[in-house]
Amino acid sequence: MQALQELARKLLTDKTANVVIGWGQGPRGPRPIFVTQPEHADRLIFDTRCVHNLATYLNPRRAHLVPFVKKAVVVKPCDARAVAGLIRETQVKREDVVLIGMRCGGVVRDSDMDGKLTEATVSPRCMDCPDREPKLADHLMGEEASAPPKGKGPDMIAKLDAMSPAERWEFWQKELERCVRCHACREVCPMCFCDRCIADKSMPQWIESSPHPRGNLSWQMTRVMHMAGRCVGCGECTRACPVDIPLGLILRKMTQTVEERFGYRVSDDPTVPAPMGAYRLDDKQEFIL
Amino acid sequence: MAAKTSTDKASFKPRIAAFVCNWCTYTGADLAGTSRLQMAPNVRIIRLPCTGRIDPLFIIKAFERGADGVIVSGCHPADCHYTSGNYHARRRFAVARDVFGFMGIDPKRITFSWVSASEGGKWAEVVNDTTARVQELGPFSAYREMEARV
Amino acid sequence: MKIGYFPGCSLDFSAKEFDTSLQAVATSAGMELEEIKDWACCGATSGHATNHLLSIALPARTLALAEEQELERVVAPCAACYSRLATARHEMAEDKKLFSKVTGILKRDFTNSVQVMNIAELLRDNLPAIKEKVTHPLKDLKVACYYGCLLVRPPKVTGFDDTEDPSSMEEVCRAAGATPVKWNKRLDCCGGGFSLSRTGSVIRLGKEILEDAQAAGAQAVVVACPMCHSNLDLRQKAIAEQTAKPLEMPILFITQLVGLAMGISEQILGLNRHFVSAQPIIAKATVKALPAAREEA
Amino acid sequence: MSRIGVFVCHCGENIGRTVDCAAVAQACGELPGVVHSIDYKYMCSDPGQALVKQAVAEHKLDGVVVAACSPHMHEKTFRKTVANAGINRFLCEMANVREHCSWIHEDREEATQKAIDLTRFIVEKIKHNVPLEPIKIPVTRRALVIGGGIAGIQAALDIADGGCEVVLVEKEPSIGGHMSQLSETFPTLDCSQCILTPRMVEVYQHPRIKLMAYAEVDKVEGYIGNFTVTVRQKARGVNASLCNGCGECQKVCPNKKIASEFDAGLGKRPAIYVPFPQAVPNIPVIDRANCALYKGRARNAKKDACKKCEEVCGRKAIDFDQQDTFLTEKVGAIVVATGYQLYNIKKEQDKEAISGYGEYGYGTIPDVIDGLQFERLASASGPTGGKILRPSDGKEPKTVVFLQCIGSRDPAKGIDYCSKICCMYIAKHTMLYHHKVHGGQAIVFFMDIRAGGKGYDEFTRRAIEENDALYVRGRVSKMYRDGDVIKVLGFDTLSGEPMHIDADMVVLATAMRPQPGIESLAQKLSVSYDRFGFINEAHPKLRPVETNTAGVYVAGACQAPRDIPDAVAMASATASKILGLFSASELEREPLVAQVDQGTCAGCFHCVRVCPYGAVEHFEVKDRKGNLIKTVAQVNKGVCQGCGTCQANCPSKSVELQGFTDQQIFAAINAF
Repeated sequence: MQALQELARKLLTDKTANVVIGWGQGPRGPRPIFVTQPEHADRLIFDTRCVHNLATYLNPRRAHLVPFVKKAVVVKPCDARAVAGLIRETQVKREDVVLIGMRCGGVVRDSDMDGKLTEATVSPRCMDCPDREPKLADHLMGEEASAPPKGKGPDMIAKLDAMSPAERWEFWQKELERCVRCHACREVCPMCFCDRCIADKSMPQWIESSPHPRGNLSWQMTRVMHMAGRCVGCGECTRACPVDIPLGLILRKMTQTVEERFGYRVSDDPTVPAPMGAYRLDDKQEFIL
Repeated sequence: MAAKTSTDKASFKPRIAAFVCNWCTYTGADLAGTSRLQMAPNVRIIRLPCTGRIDPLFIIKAFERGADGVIVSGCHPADCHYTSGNYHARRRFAVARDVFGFMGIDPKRITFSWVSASEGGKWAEVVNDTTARVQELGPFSAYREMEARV
Repeated sequence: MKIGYFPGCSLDFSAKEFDTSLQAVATSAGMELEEIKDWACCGATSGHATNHLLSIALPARTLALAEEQELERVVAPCAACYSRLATARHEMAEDKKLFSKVTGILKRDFTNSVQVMNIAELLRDNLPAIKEKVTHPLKDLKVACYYGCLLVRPPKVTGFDDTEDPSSMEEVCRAAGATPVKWNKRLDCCGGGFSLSRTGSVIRLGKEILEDAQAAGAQAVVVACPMCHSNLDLRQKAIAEQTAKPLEMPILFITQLVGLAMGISEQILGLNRHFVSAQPIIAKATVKALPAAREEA
Repeated sequence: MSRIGVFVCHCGENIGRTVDCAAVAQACGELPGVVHSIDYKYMCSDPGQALVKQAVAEHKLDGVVVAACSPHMHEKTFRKTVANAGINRFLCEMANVREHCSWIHEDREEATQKAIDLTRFIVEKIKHNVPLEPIKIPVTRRALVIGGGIAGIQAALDIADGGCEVVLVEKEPSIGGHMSQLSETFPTLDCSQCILTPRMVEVYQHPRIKLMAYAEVDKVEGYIGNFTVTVRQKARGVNASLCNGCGECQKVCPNKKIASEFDAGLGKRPAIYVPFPQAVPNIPVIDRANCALYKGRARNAKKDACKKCEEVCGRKAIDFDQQDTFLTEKVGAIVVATGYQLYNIKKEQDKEAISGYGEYGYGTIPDVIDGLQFERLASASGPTGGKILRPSDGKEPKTVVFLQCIGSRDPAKGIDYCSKICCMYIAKHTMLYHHKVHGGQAIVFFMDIRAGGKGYDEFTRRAIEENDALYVRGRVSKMYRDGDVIKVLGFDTLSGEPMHIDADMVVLATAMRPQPGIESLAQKLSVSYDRFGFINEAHPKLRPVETNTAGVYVAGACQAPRDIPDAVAMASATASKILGLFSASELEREPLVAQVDQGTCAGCFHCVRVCPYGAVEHFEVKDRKGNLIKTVAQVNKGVCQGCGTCQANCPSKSVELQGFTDQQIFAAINAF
């Protein structure tokens, strides 16, 4: 932690970065902070409760951070994948960001929890995560991390796959009927950077904006389609959902499909092209008559 | 969904939306017409320039508007009028099909096919097979029941 | 490496020496030949001309037996047998209807997976092992390799060598230390099965072939087919009646040539069974090579 | 509120038999926004169209829906009609109630319901149609011709004579192509060079033709009317602006033993050379692979081995350090006229599917030559001065066997097609041989004599009947050298007899193949080619000289085997197409292209990745002071072909395909 603070101080002092985006202590555990003064660098912390994906603050939609231009960000491996995604999609210039990579062996479900990482507390996002350190980082910190503990509970994807379509429909209707269409899932997502989201488009209005199950369903299906080959698996949408809809489940299902079909896994290498928008002549087409 | 009695099934007339490309499948369907190939009257074609233009939103919207089944059809690989629109569509729908299925839309209600301008017979088959399949599945009443729930 | 062995009728009787020399060479070079049990006629002489289905089903039965013996490859030393077996395999692979018809007749579990090889192919594919065993390289021996009509034809069926410019037999002869000559008639027909019915034609063709070989400087003609052998060897006496002086061209099976180079005795190789004496050739092989010479070979 | 007119066609009985057209018209008349709805027997007839026109005026329609046949049939017709009536033609759409309804259903009630549905979709769609104006693209009135053979020469001259500029690129040091190698031409036996050379000179002197010989097309960008082509000018080692073509350098060059390409390997040339005396331009090239100086430099020799050409050159034109240069040319249209090469019978082939002729010795028998080599022997400018002498020993061959269809029409050798010209040129060869070698016997083995063309059959008959050529219908199974002669073993299928011929020379009419490298050129131009490498025409009958890429045309033997009259006709056809294209300063295109909403575009550029045409570009949005606000996508209307793949891939739907906008499709689906 000391190394992190020292580095931040140095970056701010020599103007390599005008702001360091990291975690600081808040009233209910760690929260994102923006450090602009070298003398405030000692406010930075990092531990297993630092769940937020700070790459979302690089997103040009965050107008208040745009004027800083040169930004340093503290990133876990999943956050680094998001930064890579933003670079890939020309939202961020690599030379404008300094990435302070933290080795990571998993985080807990939410920042207000006790930081102890166990089968019961580990965030579901970490269970499929193959990365222990962000390779894209300019500076790498923290100790060698071991794989996060395997979470408990049933494999929900397998469970849903085993259901009939009608049962699955029923399952999702029960979940989605709670949706209040606050769009927190979108706001927190580092990869949602459209100036005008399709959900807010009215001519035509593909997705009904009122919290009706019909619009709720098409919103989530559309969101997942837009995330195909882009979702970094940080699980922030699930965490941000005020009514606890298991959004990560759909994204994980989609991620599996993308990997099985196109052999693609989202990485933190911005030079690897995304699978959607590309094709192979011999892509599997067993579902097409 | 409540189990359907067999009489329900027999009287049920599926409504199927077809999103097809202008150059291959639409022309193939024209050929089926000029060849007077009789087929089920349940399919309504909406013409797009290319399968590359077909958005998964179209499928969602069609179901929302009461379609019991959807057909998406275009040029065979390597035959795309625009060289590669169908390849992009193939990837897009490979994912969409899984996602929709996972959310509870029966993939059997959606037919994806390649029908070339010379395959009038294949188009008739696609129409008849899809109609028969959807007939068997019964009406897609999920959206209508959703209204009742709210 | 186990290789299925289909001797066919010739190697059982008239070309017994082809059989014994092949067995000896194979043993020496570490090739394990396993005879297909209960093999039947390949249908070459008259069978294939009378009925197309029979022409496929007859060799197919033999291939099915080989499959039952879990053999992946079968060598048919007689060029006619090879042609029948390979043709049957090819046609069944190309024509699914024919294949199912044949399996219906055979009433056996048959997948048509056995690869059919001829003798030139087998030896060429085992060149390193053969070279290893050459102790008496046939230095200074000029040979004309005679392929005849069926060994490399038709290309779709054979495919192991260039149909119009093959080289496998030459490669084998070179491995035995001999020098293959360039000549023109190596792919011509010897008259094949007309040996008894149209003797005149066979003599004419044989004369043209042997004269061309002799003109090219060959001291022996090497063959890989019992038909070719009998037509060229047996008919030389009759040919001599039409030439100024007898050609006296020894005709050797390729396995005999390789056997000689391996130092295998002439009795085992059956060299005494020929009409034209192979003695001048045998003489060349009697001197065991010096180690240095072996290197060179 | 829209004012839409619906016009339901009976198509005689074709629609009316199974669809209750009046009921369709009535149902559609009740749709909101529809102010006029009628049915009529034949909507496409003059009175039918008049009804539409009249209704547009009377009811002040702003949308016309014709429920009739397939839009592929009559969309153009009705759009023209509404345009004549004074509204934008893109405010007219068709509902297909014939091919997609009446013809494929029998149940009248079901078919009528379906027809109402289909028409309703279009009514809803058309409410969101907007007037569109054709896209105008400026045209660079300048053409590029690739290949300086007879086809390229003809195309270049015709375009230039038509008043437009031409850039002619030829990869060899001189233009002229294969025609310059020929002796006489069939069926008139006029001297090839005598008719070609003046055309070559004309090209050279034409004020509107820029000739770039010894150059190749490196890169092609842009689209019809606006191509940017990068041409690589290969280094000649000779400064073209100083050289006066005196030829002294060739005389002093010590290495004169190089097989001459122009003489098909039968003659020799020096390392610095012009391919033939009448070459255009008459400027030599140094063959770096054979020049002692360059060979030495490649080995890093300390001293240059030979500089004789430089020493003798009075104009100081020799430039050993000359490098390849790249030039950029802007053109509006491109002609591909790269011509052919002859198939060779060697064992090694450039394509796996193609194999040589082992039965003819794989090209190892001397005095077995191909048709072009015979042309050089027969040509007065050739290595023998026009005497027919065989290459091996210079003797006059008394028996020459000609074999047709070598490679051609032989799927076993990998080529299925007929090379078209061989029957004719072999007949010509037998005549030339008969005239030049008295008492010589020409024997031709043929499969069929294909002599379709003006004066062609008469020509082959003359070869047989008046010039004593012996035509044998059959093929040659084998040939080999036997002492001084070539033994040719063939079969006469008409008499059923085998033939054994002792020939002094054999001429093979080998197949015509496209030039090597055609595939990579085709890829640069985005034009398609068949499995043999021949460029595909846009339509085999109706668009024979166009390709699938607008603005790229094809002439001569790079499209299929062609003789000279064919190649010239094609070349003139491309010229007329191009002059037509150039007749206007602007090009009109259907406006069904994509358009980006720069206000909402987030610049993720998924559209750029999926566009099959590279039509989407980056565009920098700047404020008044020139500060960059953001980078967004922008569609080049000239390049966009209107597939709409960009739109389906755009997450924020900030790109709209005109004619198929989300509004339009949404409305149609909503009407479901």
